[in-house]
Formats: sequence, C-alpha cells, structure tokens
Amino acid sequence: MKEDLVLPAPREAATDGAGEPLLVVEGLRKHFPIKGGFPIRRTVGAVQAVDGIDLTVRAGESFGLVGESGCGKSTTGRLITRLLEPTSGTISYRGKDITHAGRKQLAPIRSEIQMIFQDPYSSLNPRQTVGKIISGPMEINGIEPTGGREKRVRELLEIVGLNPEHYNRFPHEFSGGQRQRIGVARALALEPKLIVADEPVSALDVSIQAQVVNLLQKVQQELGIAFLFIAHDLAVVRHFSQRVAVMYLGKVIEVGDRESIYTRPRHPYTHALLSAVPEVNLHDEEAGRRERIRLAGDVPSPISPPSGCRFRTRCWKAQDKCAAQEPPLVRLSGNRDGHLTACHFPEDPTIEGREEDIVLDPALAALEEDIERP
Amino acid sequence: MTTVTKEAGAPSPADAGAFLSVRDLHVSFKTEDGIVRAVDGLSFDLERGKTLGIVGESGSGKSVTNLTILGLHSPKFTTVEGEILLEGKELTTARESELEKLRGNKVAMIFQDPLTALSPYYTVGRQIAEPFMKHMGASKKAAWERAVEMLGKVGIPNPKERAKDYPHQFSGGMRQRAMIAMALVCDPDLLIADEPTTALDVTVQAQILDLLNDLQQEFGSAIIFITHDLGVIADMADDIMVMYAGGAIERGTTNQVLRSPQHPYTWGLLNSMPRLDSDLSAALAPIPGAPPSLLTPPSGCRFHPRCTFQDRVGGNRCVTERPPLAPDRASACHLTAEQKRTIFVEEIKPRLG
Amino acid sequence: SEGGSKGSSNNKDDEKNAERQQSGISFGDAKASTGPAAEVSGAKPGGTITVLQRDSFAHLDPGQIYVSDEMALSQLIHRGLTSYKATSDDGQKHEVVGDLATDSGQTTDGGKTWTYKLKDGIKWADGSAITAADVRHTFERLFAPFVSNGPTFIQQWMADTPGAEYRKLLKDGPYDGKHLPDSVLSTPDDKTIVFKFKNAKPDLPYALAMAGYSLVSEKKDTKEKYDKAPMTAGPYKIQEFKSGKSMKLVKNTNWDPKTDAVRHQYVNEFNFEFNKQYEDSTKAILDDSGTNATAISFSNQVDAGNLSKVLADSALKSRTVSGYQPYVGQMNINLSQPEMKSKEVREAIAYALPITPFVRAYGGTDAMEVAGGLISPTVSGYDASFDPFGKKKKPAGDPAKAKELLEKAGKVGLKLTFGYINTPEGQQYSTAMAAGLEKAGFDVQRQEIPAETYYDQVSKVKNNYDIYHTAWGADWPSASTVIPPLYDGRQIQDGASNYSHINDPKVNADIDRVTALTDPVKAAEEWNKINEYIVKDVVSNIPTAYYKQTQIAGSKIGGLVYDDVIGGVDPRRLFVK
Amino acid sequence: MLRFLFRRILGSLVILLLLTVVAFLLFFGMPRDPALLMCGKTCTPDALANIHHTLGLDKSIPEQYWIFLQGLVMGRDTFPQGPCPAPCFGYSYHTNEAVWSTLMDRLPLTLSLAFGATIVFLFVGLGTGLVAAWKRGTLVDKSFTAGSMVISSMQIYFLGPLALAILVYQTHIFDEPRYTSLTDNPAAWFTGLLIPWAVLSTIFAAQYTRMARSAMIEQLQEEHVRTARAKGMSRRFVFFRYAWRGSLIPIITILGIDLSSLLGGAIITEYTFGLPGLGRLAVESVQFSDLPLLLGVMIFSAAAILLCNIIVDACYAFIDPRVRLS
Amino acid sequence: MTSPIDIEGGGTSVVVDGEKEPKAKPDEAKQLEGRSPGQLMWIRFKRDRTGVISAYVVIFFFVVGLAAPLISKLYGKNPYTVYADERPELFDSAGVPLQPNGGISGEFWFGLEPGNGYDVFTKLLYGIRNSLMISLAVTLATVLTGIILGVAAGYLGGKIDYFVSRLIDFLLALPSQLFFIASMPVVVSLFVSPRDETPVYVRVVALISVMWVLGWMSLARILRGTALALREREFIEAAKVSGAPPGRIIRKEILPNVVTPILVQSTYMLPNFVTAEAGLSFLGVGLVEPTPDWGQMFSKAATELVMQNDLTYMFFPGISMIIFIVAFNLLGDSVRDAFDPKTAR
Ligand SMILES: Nc1ncnc2c1ncn2[C@@H]1O[C@H](COP(=O)(O)OP(=O)(O)OP(=O)(O)O)[C@@H](O)[C@H]1O
Ligand SMILES: Nc1ncnc2c1ncn2[C@@H]1O[C@H](COP(=O)(O)OP(=O)(O)OP(=O)(O)O)[C@@H](O)[C@H]1O
Ligand SMILES: [Mg+2]
Ligand SMILES: [Mg+2]
Repeated sequence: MKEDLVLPAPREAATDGAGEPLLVVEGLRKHFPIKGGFPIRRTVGAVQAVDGIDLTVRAGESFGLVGESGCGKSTTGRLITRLLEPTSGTISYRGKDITHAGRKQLAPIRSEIQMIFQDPYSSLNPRQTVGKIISGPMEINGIEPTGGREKRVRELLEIVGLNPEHYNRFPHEFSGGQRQRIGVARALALEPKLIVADEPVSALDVSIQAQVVNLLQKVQQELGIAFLFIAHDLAVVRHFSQRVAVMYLGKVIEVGDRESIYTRPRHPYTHALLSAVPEVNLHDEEAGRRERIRLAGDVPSPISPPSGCRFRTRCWKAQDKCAAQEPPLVRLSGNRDGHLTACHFPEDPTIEGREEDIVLDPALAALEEDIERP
Repeated sequence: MTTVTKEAGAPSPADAGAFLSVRDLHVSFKTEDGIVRAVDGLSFDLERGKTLGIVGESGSGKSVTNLTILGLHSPKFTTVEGEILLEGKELTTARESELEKLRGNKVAMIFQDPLTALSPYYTVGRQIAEPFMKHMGASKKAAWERAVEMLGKVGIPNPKERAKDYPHQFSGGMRQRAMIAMALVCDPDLLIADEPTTALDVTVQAQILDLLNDLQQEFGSAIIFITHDLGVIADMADDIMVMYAGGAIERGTTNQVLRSPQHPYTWGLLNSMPRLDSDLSAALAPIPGAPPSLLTPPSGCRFHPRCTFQDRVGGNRCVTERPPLAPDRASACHLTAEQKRTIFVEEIKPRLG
Repeated sequence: SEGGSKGSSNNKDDEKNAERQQSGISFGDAKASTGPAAEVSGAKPGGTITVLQRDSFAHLDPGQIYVSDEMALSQLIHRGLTSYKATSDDGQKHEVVGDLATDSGQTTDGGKTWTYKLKDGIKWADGSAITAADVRHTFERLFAPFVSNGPTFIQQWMADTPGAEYRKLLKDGPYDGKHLPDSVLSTPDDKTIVFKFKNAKPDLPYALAMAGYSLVSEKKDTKEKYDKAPMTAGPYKIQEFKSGKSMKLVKNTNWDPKTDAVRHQYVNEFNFEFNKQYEDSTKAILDDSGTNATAISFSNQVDAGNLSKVLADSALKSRTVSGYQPYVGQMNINLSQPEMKSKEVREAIAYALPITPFVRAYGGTDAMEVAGGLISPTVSGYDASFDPFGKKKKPAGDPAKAKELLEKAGKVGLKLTFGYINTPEGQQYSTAMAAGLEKAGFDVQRQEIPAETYYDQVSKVKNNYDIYHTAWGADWPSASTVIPPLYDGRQIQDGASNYSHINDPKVNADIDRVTALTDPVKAAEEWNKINEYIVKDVVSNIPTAYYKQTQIAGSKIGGLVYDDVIGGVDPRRLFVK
Repeated sequence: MLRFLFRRILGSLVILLLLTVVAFLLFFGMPRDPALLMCGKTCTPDALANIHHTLGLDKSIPEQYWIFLQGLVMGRDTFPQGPCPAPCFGYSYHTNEAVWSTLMDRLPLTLSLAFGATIVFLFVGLGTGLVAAWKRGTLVDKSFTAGSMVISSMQIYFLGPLALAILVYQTHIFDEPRYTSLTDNPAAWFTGLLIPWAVLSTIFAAQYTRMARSAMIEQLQEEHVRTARAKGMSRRFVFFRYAWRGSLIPIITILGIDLSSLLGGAIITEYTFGLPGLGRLAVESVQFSDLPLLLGVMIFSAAAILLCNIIVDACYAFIDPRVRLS
Repeated sequence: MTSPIDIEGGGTSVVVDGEKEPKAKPDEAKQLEGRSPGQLMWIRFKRDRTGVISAYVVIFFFVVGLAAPLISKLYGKNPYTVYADERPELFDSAGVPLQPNGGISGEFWFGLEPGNGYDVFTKLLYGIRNSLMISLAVTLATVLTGIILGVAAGYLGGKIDYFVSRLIDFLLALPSQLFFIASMPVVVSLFVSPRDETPVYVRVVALISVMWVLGWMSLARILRGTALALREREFIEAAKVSGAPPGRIIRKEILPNVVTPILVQSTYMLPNFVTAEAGLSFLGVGLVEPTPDWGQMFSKAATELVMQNDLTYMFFPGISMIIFIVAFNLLGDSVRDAFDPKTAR
C-alpha cells in the first residue's frame, strides 16, 4: 500500500466545506409487492423494505448507514442510485428532484452518483478486461479525458493501488481485495461527487479489509467525494463515517454524528447493537467481559412489521404506548445538534449496559440457572 | 520447489492431558490446476473441556483441518499425512465404520452456513433425532423427545411444534441453534464449530456465542472454535492458534496471543482491525499484499512476501527457511524472542491505542 | 430368388395360365344357375378362419364397393343378380350364372333390353324376402350423391352419357319418391326386372356380377349409415365390425344353399384382423401355429421381402397360390404438355424408361412381369409376343436408342417432370427410372405426390407432370373395361381415367366400333389391335409390368384356390382341414 | 396444494385450447382436401361440395372451430353416424368411427408400452446409476458409465430393427411384437410387448443410469449431505436418505418429459415395431387429412404432456417441502 | 467469507498487491496480457484427453461431411448411381445384392444398398453431410432465437418475459413428433412449388424450419435463467448506475456471459438434432430417396427387404451414428467441465 497516493489536486468539493446538502432524501419508501392470491394472481401484500426514511448527505462527508441484515440498507442505496423505483418520497440531488427521473433525465447526474458493491466477485464482469471495466462508464457517458481513456484508466489503477500494467487482465486473476479496488477505480472513473458504497468491505478478510477502508478513506478525504457508506460492521462505520444512521426494519431509528452515536446512543436498539459487538480488550486482561445487552429473537418480518415502534417486540422497555404510537425521529434533550432518535423511552446517553437492561433469552436464563444450581 | 523444514519441536505426543492431538498434519488436494496443499505441517493439542480458537484468513486451512479430523474428505482426491490422535486413538488410518461411530457421538461439528448444512427435505426434529437413534440406540420416539428437548435447550421457543418444521421455515439464528442442538444431541466430548456465527447479525451472533458458552459449561465438551474474527475469539477461547497458509504461526493462551502477540502476522491482524474503541486519528494499518496461493506457496516463511520485518532477521532466512513453531506458547518467526517483544511493545502496541 | 433357368420355366407356367385366362367366359343358363354349388372335394364344415388384412373395410355398402379387398369380402356377404361360377376346381374356368336371378339374363335385341327373373326363396339375412323392388332401389340409389365410390358402368349405360353426367338422370336418388322411368328400368312384377339401354350392352351380365351391383334392401336402406351396417344376403352375416381393428362374420341362417349356385358355407366363422401389413400377415401365416394355422389373407400378398424365401422353400410354396392380378402398370405420357407433343420425344422416353426399377421395387420378377402391351394376360385378347420397344429383352431400357431419337428431335436435355407416388416403393423406382431417363439425355424433375391423393392429382386434366405411372385392372375379363375408360379421347376430364389425355381420332372411332361388336372373341381381337396401335403408334402409354401375386395360407386351410376372376383367393370355397 | 393443482389445470386447459387453434390452422394449411380423399373415383364438383357440406367444411374456419369447441363441451348429435356425447371429437373422416372410441381403442397399447417400459427402465436405469455412484471411480462405475454412454447414444430406429432382426428373424427366440389386450390374454400381452419394452428400456435405462449417477454425485457434494456424514450416519443411510432424495428432482423432471412423450404416442417406436398405438394413429390422421382424428390425437397427446407436467410438479412438492410449503 | 484463492480463476495467477511487487519483472512482461475465461477454458479443455479425442472424432465427421464430394470423386462413385441397373449381375430381381455381406467388396467398400443398389459408402458420406448440415443450420437458428428471446425475456422481464415464457410453455406442451409430421406438408406447401423446383431444397428448408420452431425452447429457457441471474449480478447494476442503455447492457455485459451456456448447450443440442432429423427421415417426412441421409438409411434398413435379406446394410450407418453421438456427448461433457470444473462427473 502506498503511503502517499498520487491524487489530482483536491477539487472544490473538498474545500467548500461540508455542510452543503448534496443529497436529500425525504419520506423515502420502497414496498416490494408480493404476488399471490387465488385463482387470479394479484398483489396480496408488500415487503416494506424501506418505509419512510429521511436522510441528508452533505458534500464531501461520509455518511454511514448501519443495521441488521434485511433492514433495508441496500434497498436504500439502490433507491438513491435509482436502480430501484421508489414507491413514494423524494430524492433530490443538489436540489434537483430525481425521485422518478428516467434514464435520459438522469444522464447528467449519472456521472456524479456512483456505486461500489459488496461482492468483489459478482461486481466485475468476468468477460471484460480491467481496462474495459474501468473505461466502460466513460464510454457510456462519452467522456474523453485528455490523453485518452486508456491513460486515464492507468491513472485510476495507480490511484487505487494497482499496477497500471494490469490493464489487460481479467478479474479472475485478482484477489478479492484487488477486485474491490477495481470496483473503486470504476466508481472513480466518472469523478463522482457521491459514492454509495454498499458493504464494500464485508466480504473481505480483515487484513484486506483495512487496505480497502484506507483506500476509501483517502479517496473520500482527498478527492472530497461524499460517501453513503452502508455496512453492518459498526466498527468499520465508526472508522469511516462522520455521521451515522442506524436502521431497523425499514426505518431510521437514530441518526447523528459519530461521536454522539457511538458514545451517547439513546435508542435502546443502538445500545443493544453496540454492546453486541464482540471486542478484543487489548489492554486490560482482567477487565473480563463487558456486560452486554442481549436482544431476544430475530428481526420481525418486513411484510407485517409491528405497529407503532418497530423495535418494541424486542425492546425491554416497551410499553403500551410503543405499540400504539410510532415514535418520531426527534432530537432528545441532552443530545447534540443533529442527533435524532425515534424512541418513546430513550436510554441514558451511555454505552454501558446496566444491570436492569440485561435481558436474556428465556432459554439462556434457564441454562444459566441450571449451571448455577449444582 | 519450497524447502520445508520440519517443525523442530513439535509437542510430544506423550502429553498426557491432551484429549485431541494433531501431529504434523498435511492435507493436500488434487485439483485440475495442481496440488493444493491446504494444510501443511500443523500440530496442536486440545484438552478436555477447553476451547481452542483457530483464527486465520480465508483459505488458511481452518475448515480443512477440522474436516480431516472427522475424516470427511473424499479419499480419492485428498492425501492426508500425519497423525490425529483422539484419546490416543489414531484417526487418519481408522476405518470408516469406526469413524462413523465417532462422528456425531464423540466428536460433533457445527457448520458455517446453517441453511445449506441442514437438509431441506427432512424436519429439523428428525435431523436432530437421527444421530441420537444411531449412536444411543434410542427408539424413534425417544429420539424425537430428545430432539425436542435439545431444541428447547438451545432456546427455540415452542420446541414441540417447531421440531416438526423444516429448516427453511426457521430464521438464520434459529437454524444455527438447530445445528447446535444437532451437534450436542449425543453429548459429544469434542465440538468443532466452524465459523458458527459468520453468517449472522451481531445481535444474533451474541446470542449464539452466549449459548455456546453456557452449553459448554453444562456439557463440558472441548470446543474447537474456528473464526476469523478476533473479537469473537477473545470472547470464546481459552487458547488461540493463528493459522496462515496451511500452517499455525502462533499459539498460546488467549491472553498471551491477544495481549502480547509475537508474530508479525498477528500484529498485522490486530493493527488492521477497526475496533469500537480504537483511535480514530490513526489510520488502520493493513497487512500489505494478499494471502498466497496454496498451489505454489511461497518458499521459506509463508508470510515473508507480506512481512515488513523481514529485513530485521538478516540474511535470506525468511525466504529460504521455514521457521518452526515451538510447543506451547510459540510463534513461527525467525525474529528472536527479544526482537519480538521489543517490536511489539515499542512499535505495535502504541498504534493499537 | 435365383435368376436364370428357373425363372424361364416359371414364365412358361405363367404363359400357360394366361392362355386359359384369356379364353372366353360363357353366360350360363338356368340350370347352371341353380343351387346348391358343387361340393369342394375334401371339404368339411366347421372351424374358424382368421383373415389378416392390411386395410380395414372402408365400405360395406355395395354401392360404394370398388376395391378388391371389399369385393372379396362381398363374395361372402352380398349377392347380386349374376355371379361368376367356377366351372373347374382350380379356379381357372368360369361362367357367368344367375345368382339371385334365375339365369345370367335374357336379351332379345342383341343387348339393348335385358330381362331378369328372381329365384324363389331368396331372403335377406333378417328373413324378409328379396323382391324386384329391392333391385329397382339398388340401382336407383346409385344416383344419389352420397354413393360416390362404386362402379358407374350401368349408370352410364342407363343415362347414355360418359363421365359423371349420369347423375342428372335421377339427381337425388329414389329417396324423395322419384324413380327411374320405365324406359330405363322396369319391374313389371315382384320377380321381374327389365333393363333397357339406348345402345347394345352385351357385357351387362359381367357388369351385374360386380360386387358394386349387389343388392341393397330397400326397407333397410339407411343411406350413409348403410356403409357400416348393411343388410346382407350371402352365406355369412356381419356379427361385429370394429373399423380399423376387426370384423367377425358368422353364418347367415336365412341363406338357403339351394338358391345359390356359387357359394358354400363350410366355415363357422371368419375373424378379420385389420392393420396387418403384408409383412405382418406373411410372418403370421409362416409361423403356422395356433390360430395362424387357420389364417389367410384375402388381399395381402406375400410381402416383397419374404417372397423369394417363400418360393424357394417347397413346403412353404405348397401353401401358396399365385396368379396374375388384372392390373397392368403403365407410364403415362401427358399429351397435354406441349413438349410431349413430339412423337420422337415420346419414343425416346419409351426406349429409355427402365422397367427394372419398378419390378425391383415390388419384389422382383416373382411379383411383377415386364409388360409388352396394355392388355393383361388375364384379359381376352392378350398377345404375349407384342413388345414394340424391346422391353422384355432390355428391361433396363435402351438409352442409346433413346438418345439417338432425342438428338434427332433436337431435344437433348429436355426437362421431364415426373410425378411419382410418395410411398417407399414409389420413391425407390422413380429415382432409378429418373436415373435411366437421364442417361438418355432427359433432365428429369421428380415431384412427389402424396400417396393418398395420387390418383386425384394425376387424373386432373391440367396437371403439371409430364409422366406418371398408373395401373389399371379390368373390371371383368374383357378389354372393354380397359380401352374405353383409359384411352377414349372423349373421356378426358378431371377425375377420369384417361391419364395420358390421349385423344386420337382413330382410337376414338375404333372404340365406338368395337364396343358394338357382340361376338366376344372378335371383340377381343379388335381390342388388342387398338392396344397395339396406342403403344406402338401413339406412344402415349408405356406398359411397364403385369402384376402378379402370391398368397399364402395356414396349413390347416383347405380349398385354397387362386381365382382369376376374383384376382386372389376364392373365399367362398375355403374350409378348415 | 389444491389451489396449485387448480391453477395448473386451468393453465393447461388454456394451453389445450390454444393447441386446438393451432391444429385447426395447421389442418387448413395442409395442401390436401380430405373431401377429395373420400370423394372417390367419380368425383364431381357437386359431390365434392356435398361432402364438404356433410363434413361441415363449407363453413368458415372460425365457425367450424366454434362448433368443434361446442362439441367438446356439450357433445353433438348432428352426425349421420350417430350421436356423439360430451367430449365429442367427432367422427373420423377416413374410418367413419367416433374419434373418441378410436382413441380409446388405441390407448391400451400406448399405455402398456409406456408404462411397461417405464417400470423396467426406471428400475434398471436408476439401479445401475446408483451402483455406479456408490462405487464411484471403480471399474464397475467406469464400465457402467461407458456402457450407458454408448447405449444411450443408440436410437430406437437402430436398436429396434437390430433387436427384431436378431431376436426374431434370425434366431426366432421371440415372436414378432404384437399387441394383445391385457385382459384378453395376459401372457400374450406380455410376450408380445417384450421386445419393444426391452429396446425402449435399454435405451432409456442407459440415459437414466447416467442421469442418476451424476445427480447422486452432485447431491453427495451438497453441504447438508456432508452434515449428515458428520453426524455419523452410515454411508448407506446418507446415500439412500439424503442424497437420493435430492437427486430425485432432476430425475423426475426428465421422467416427466419422457413419460409424456411416450404417452403422447411414441411414433417412431410404434413404427419400428409395427404396433398400432396412438402414434400410428397420429400419422394416419395426418396422412388422411383427418381433422377430427388429428385434433383428437393432438389434444390427447398434449393433455398427456400437461398431465405429466402437473404430476411432476406435484412430485416436486412431495419431495421438497420448500416447494410444498411455499 | 469468500476464498481469494479462487480455484476457478486458477489460483496460479493471483497477483500480489501492487506496492511490494517489482514493476514488471522481465519474465512477467508476456504475462501482462491476461488470460480471458475463454482462454482458461481452452487450456483446461486441452488437458482433458477424452474431450480432445472426442473433438477429433467430431471434427472428423464434419470433415468427412464437408469433403464428401471430394472423397466420392477419389473413390470414383456417387450416391446416385443405380447400380442395380448399371450392374444387374450383382443383384437379384428384387434388388438384393447377391454377394454375401451386402455386397461388400473391394469395389464397394461398404456394400450396396438393397433396392436400387446405391453405393453405401458414398451414400453414407453424403448422408452424414446432409444430416450434419441440416442439424448445424437448425442449431444456429435455434441458438439465435434462444439468444434473442431468452435473453430479452430474462433481462427485460415484465411483459416480454411473460409472453416468451408462455410461448415456451405452450410449445413444450405440443406433442413434437406429431407436430413435425403434421406441419411438414404445410411448411412444404408454403413454398409453392412451381414446375421445376427442386423438392430437396424445399424439404430441407421445411425440415430446418420445423425443427427450429420446436427446438429453441430449452435453450431459450436456459438463457432466460442465465440472463435472469445475470441481471441480479452487481456488474450489471454498475453499468446501470453509469447510465448504460439496455441495449449496451445486453450486448456488452450479458451476451459475453451467456457464451458458456450456449456453447455447452449447443454441443448437446446438435447431436439431438441429428437424431431428430434422422427420426423424421425414418418416418418418411424428412429427406427421402434418393437424397442421401442418415435417417433415411435407417428407414431403408428397417424395411422387410433389408431385414430378411441383408442385415449388413444397417451396420455402417448404425455404427457411425453411435460413434458420432457418443463422441459429441463426450465432447459436450468435456466442454461443460472445462467451463465449470467444479461439476462432478
Ligand atoms: N427485489 C426485491 N423483491 C422483494 N423483496 C426484496 C427485494 N429486494 C430486497 N427485498 C427485501 O427487502 C428487505 C430489505 O432488503 P435489503 O437488501 O435492503 O436489506 P439489507 O439491509 O441490505 O440487508 P443485508 O445486510 O442482508 O444486505 C429484505 O427483507 C429483503 O428480503
Ligand atoms: N476439496 C477441495 N479441493 C481442493 N481444494 C480445496 C478443497 N477444500 C479446500 N480446498 C482449498 O484448501 C484451502 C483451505 O481451505 P479451508 O476451507 O480450510 O479454508 P478456511 O480457512 O476454512 O477458509 P474460510 O475462512 O474461507 O472458511 C483453500 O485454498 C481451499 O480452496
Ligand atoms: Mg444489503
Ligand atoms: Mg472454512
């Protein structure tokens, strides 16, 4: 890994200060229809994959989106890149509404929003050379950089830390980490302003993962590209993103700057999530295991999500109100600016799990009793 | 092509406490493209009731090692050399029928992907009951009851009914619980868990880890816990073995390996791993390069092409000579013990914050 | 089979057969017409015979019967006014006798008026009496539109028109109360029938013996449905008929042998099985075990593949009977095609055309004999020595001679469209024939014609083919059923049998002349002359082969005789040994 | 399940309906006039028109089609041959028989041929396939694989005549194939169909050997099979319980296709052995431009195919609970 | 976690990360041109002995087919000469060769055909030629249709997919043999044949079109599945995110990736078409005498004439067809294995 990447001079985005909202998402919904019925097939229900979320990504910032599997992270990403047609809500990019824009209308901003994918194997066409893969987007958008596309591709390869001589190779000749770099180079080819990265490192080994995270970080900081960084690994998101949103079952339940979310989470789910991450305590061997909040059961089905607060079925603080009323995403007292939480009974702003919060699986509780008895 | 130096001081087989001991294990596969040396000179011991964590990158031979213990490779394409002693009994040369008696009974296994690892055609209860019938000679009814009981034990609500379900009717976490129930149904002495939580969400992973911990206390089995997540292993293991390219490169208690690691690869792992409490101002320090191909493994120390401390060894030893792994607390590296200590304390530790 | 000497001895036999076949058939008197028929030697009653047939019977209504296998069947179930009576035990000599009629017919004016009287005691299978009204109905219904398959001779004679014009005489048949005028057909009493024609019809007794003119019950006439379930009068009646599968005949108890001079009733039952290809029936009969020992086929021959094997084995050969069929194969040259107007071209075709492919395709010389003329050995007037193009000597054709002629005509490379029947045999012989013609310098274009519609296609006046092969069999052993229908130029129309569209004034005139002759022997001679003129001078039809056939029966079948008139096994005299 | 069946049957009916349309159009595209075939030698335009009228061919094609459909559903009694109750396919032009009864006549042979052969080739083919998979890599496996490869490359029109020539004509060990009704004479039924069965089953069995073997081997590499082994289940148990179950799915898929083509009239087979089943009937119907018969056979064969499809799908559901429960 | 040492991609060429690697070692220069999956497949295929031998056998058949006129010329005969008329001394009057073994001799290597007495050797050569050409044409047409309909249905989805799928369902429900037989005359009659049209050419076209119409479904189904799976692949989404129009995606991203199933399927389809074509000729609705054809030879062989008198005739067409089909199927297996080394054999 080169320590100093050769990058073109940072462009305006990096300098004009984070703050300008680049992407504004309001009330975004995506419901996948379920076909069924008898005797004629019709829509009988919907997977409420994304159910009304609001997000703002500012220019040049990295915005993290975390949550458990199936909570709608990828769907959100794909809605924003307009791979999917939103059911309702609005997406506006630099003030322009692109919610239902067609391919032709999107053409001018296609080059500004790019995507990096999770699977380094399926995200590269096995039948194209690296050169073709990276120059593809330029070709499509008719971009003819000075010095020709090939030169630009070689530059890009260099930027992502690959040998420019690999221009004529095929994807299968690369390791997972290298493929992911090719994916990054492809995304960079159009000099985008926003990159949606859908779990770009979760398929990689730890040692490789760090290489890619570093690369992305450099790209973000030095080229001033904004990121919507989707991941389920809280530690990676913490490392990469300045602001973080936590999703649960198609909804954003908490959003805020990194500091605030990781050290002063207010939503019980965020608490649970943070405490569930297994951690190596490198320093204090005697400290033993940190107490954890254990959530029972699994995420409910997005086809028929619980009423009111969606987390209530697994929440140890749930009361009748939670079932009746959906908590709005608001700033709670004691929270920083921009730290919004959707909870009727928020936690204290700490990450320590308290004794009374620790709930066990009923079965586990029984087991533990068993063990203690003899 | 590669000069392989046999490990000088492999742990002696006479080690009385060892419940399972693996000696100089080599496993290679014949493939279209050549011979893949998936495990190359691996030795370790495991005591009763203890948990051995095996960490390593993808393709480092973790799964192969453990499948070999159970003799689950097709003999036609696989060559196994070395010894695997379970309670002093040699397994590599054991007859299939003897292995059958062991599998699921004394030694049980949990696989990584519970969806593909459970048969879609039979009910969960039946799949759990089968080994119980086979090994314990239980009647169908008794085995079914046992299966329901086990499902209850692993925390599946309403086990009586759910036992009649098929795996695809279970959620990911429940499937993994069912796998665990299946593995534990005959009260095994050794449980091999091959990345049992990798496919799961953190919250579910935490549930499963707790479950395994508690079950181990109840059943008293020894566990081999395979993972690539150091955080998980810190939670689970008594001892840790770090594998790289088919061999072990460091071994010790959890405390030793995590808090005073001695091998550049382990350092690299720790350095490249983002943690919730790590210093945000410092960038992650990845291990450069990519894991080697097992078809043409690097000569000498397998790690040398990616190692940043090679120059400190001096000479060409890293390239020509494969470092041995001493018994007990050990690391397979040509750096001197002193060098290792100082490098860790002075260069690595500060970066870990 | 082996060629050479054995073949020639065979040929001699055949010629001898032919000789007696052409000798005339006399018209029998009342005595000859009185039953019962003479016992077949060694015959005993009882037993069941299995009859293996290729085709199911499409028609059982006499008015619709015109194909040979149905004709064979009708010998057992239907009766007409006249019939052929075998006067020798070998099926070679015949006379026409009265069947339901007391004699073969009386004429007083040289053949214009014919009177028939019905016998006493003749009954339908249901026991009701057969009367003159039934006879009248039988003939009148032939004019109804739904009767479309049977013979049309008598209808045409009655209406005195060629072709299908005759129908105008009684447009819808007798069904809406209209009848033929007495000037044509009268039934003065219950037992008398009088036919009156404009011109002399000396052949009427022959014609009436055709199965197609067997009687139909007026009371039981169900029109179209009669075709599946007719009322019968013969010694057997239909007990069960599954079209395409099987048929069972049982004895008709209302049949009185004393009224029948030609039929027997030895066998208890006939079980027909259909869908038996020649190969199948031959194999089954060769097998000769179980029911196969009493199996026979009325119409199936020994198949081409097995023929030489069967004839080579004396034990097997003893179970076979063989003889000529009435058919003569001929290659028609379509005279309507401009290019075919040149006589040299036609002669070139005649010389070049190889006959061997045709013979080969149907099983070799055991099944086909190279023909010289258009009159079959079974018909009076046959002349074995007639062979104008040397086909008997050079059956593979004479391309050199043909080429010469073609060159003379300046027509080398002439395009010749050859319409052939799309059966395996047709494909085989047409290819080889084409090859032979091409050697002579023709450019032959073969065009397939589906087998099922073959005759419809080639009998169109405006067909596109230059040459095509047809076969024609005499309806009775006189060339009067060959030359006029095939070569009368006034008969050219769609669907008629003048396939080569020959319209030669001399031929037309001769036909008129010879038809009027009342002396059968003289007539036969004259017919042959027309035949020779057509082949040699007009060159519109090239004779290819006389059809022969060999049939085989199980070893327990007795009374096996090849009847020349029936053109196959005589079913009336069979018994189980 | 019931819903699924209902939906499938409904879909099949739609396909059958379309099929009749296609058959109709095909028929009218044929360059032959069935009336001409029936008209005989003295065919006049009048007679032809008359036949056209009695056959109903003088009506417009849609009208004829409508009449045909009506007949299918409600029966027709406008035929001179007699009434024609509900699934009325009419009367054959050529034989004048009711098409339905002709079909029913020919069906027993086709059924005997199809099911007889199927039973044999399933047992033999799957048996050898399983043995080969069980003994994978051994000489037995290799010879089975090679043998089945060669045999499955043979065609009925080669192996059939060969078997006939050798077993019937040259050595006279067997009788010429022929069909006798099972109820008439079971022994004759059996011996008469022996050679067709043997030939069909040989070819099919070889295909099933290959298929069963590769399906089993594929299944044996499934992870859940490995799990079963890791549980200590015996090899036989794993083989016959776990792998076998999964390998049934591809086998049943192909079996459905094969069986449906056998039931729909194995034309070449019937030709080779001279057996008058549905296949022969089909060819005859085309030969004689016999529209009612053609429609009857087409619908019948297609119904056999569709029925097999439905049964196959039902089998999937039976084998695989994922299908059953979704 | 996915293994970076991807066996399929050939672990040999995994490149170590850019930095540590010296810039283009001298011996690496030639390696810089990467190996495409196709090349890898080719390399793998070349290693498979059975596959290579089968390929040679298959090629042999094609060469024989192509060179049939030349071989016949050298051999000095053609399949149209009616030897029964040319050399009547060799036959009896029914056209059965008189010499034993179907008249095999130094002059007639494979003997003579009973009936018109064609030379079996040249007839077989031309028969192979005609059968292969027809099957090849059908395969090509089928592949094209399969690609167009299958890929369109799979990738575009929606109404097109629904329509194509129903069409496939429908065609698969047709009793195909019966349909062949019924539609052959119809198709032939579509080409109104004037006085001197070559019926052979019409027959061939009709044969090809009928087999094509009923032959494309299985491939289309497979390609639809492949396209459907490819549609979910992320590189397609990457192209979409870049604003690629559907045409380009199909051309550049989908088509190159369906080459594999097409190749594999074609190697299975072609022999099937050969046998199907032969079956039709056997039934008499395909090519007919005198056009030499494999299936028509079987049809001849199955006649009583041949079965009773000259079994030898069946030998050469039969054996050659078995060899051809076996070789082609083995080739198909090898091609599949070369593309997808993980499948078990
Ligand atoms: N095309 C689709 N049709 C129907 N349902 C869909 C579709 N795509 C996604 N879903 C459903 O929508 C929900 C959200 O899916 P999504 O892929 O966005 O989750 P995710 O948060 O990215 O999960 P993961 O971490 O597993 O990638 C899931 O329940 C998924 O099953
Ligand atoms: N049956 C086999 N044939 C050929 N190679 C194999 C086989 N099984 C495993 N390998 C190879 O052996 C090496 C070690 O594989 P193994 O499954 O033990 O890795 P792992 O450490 O478990 O990795 P992961 O974390 O991905 O599970 C890999 O390179 C793999 O490709
Ligand atoms: Mg996702
Ligand atoms: Mg593994």
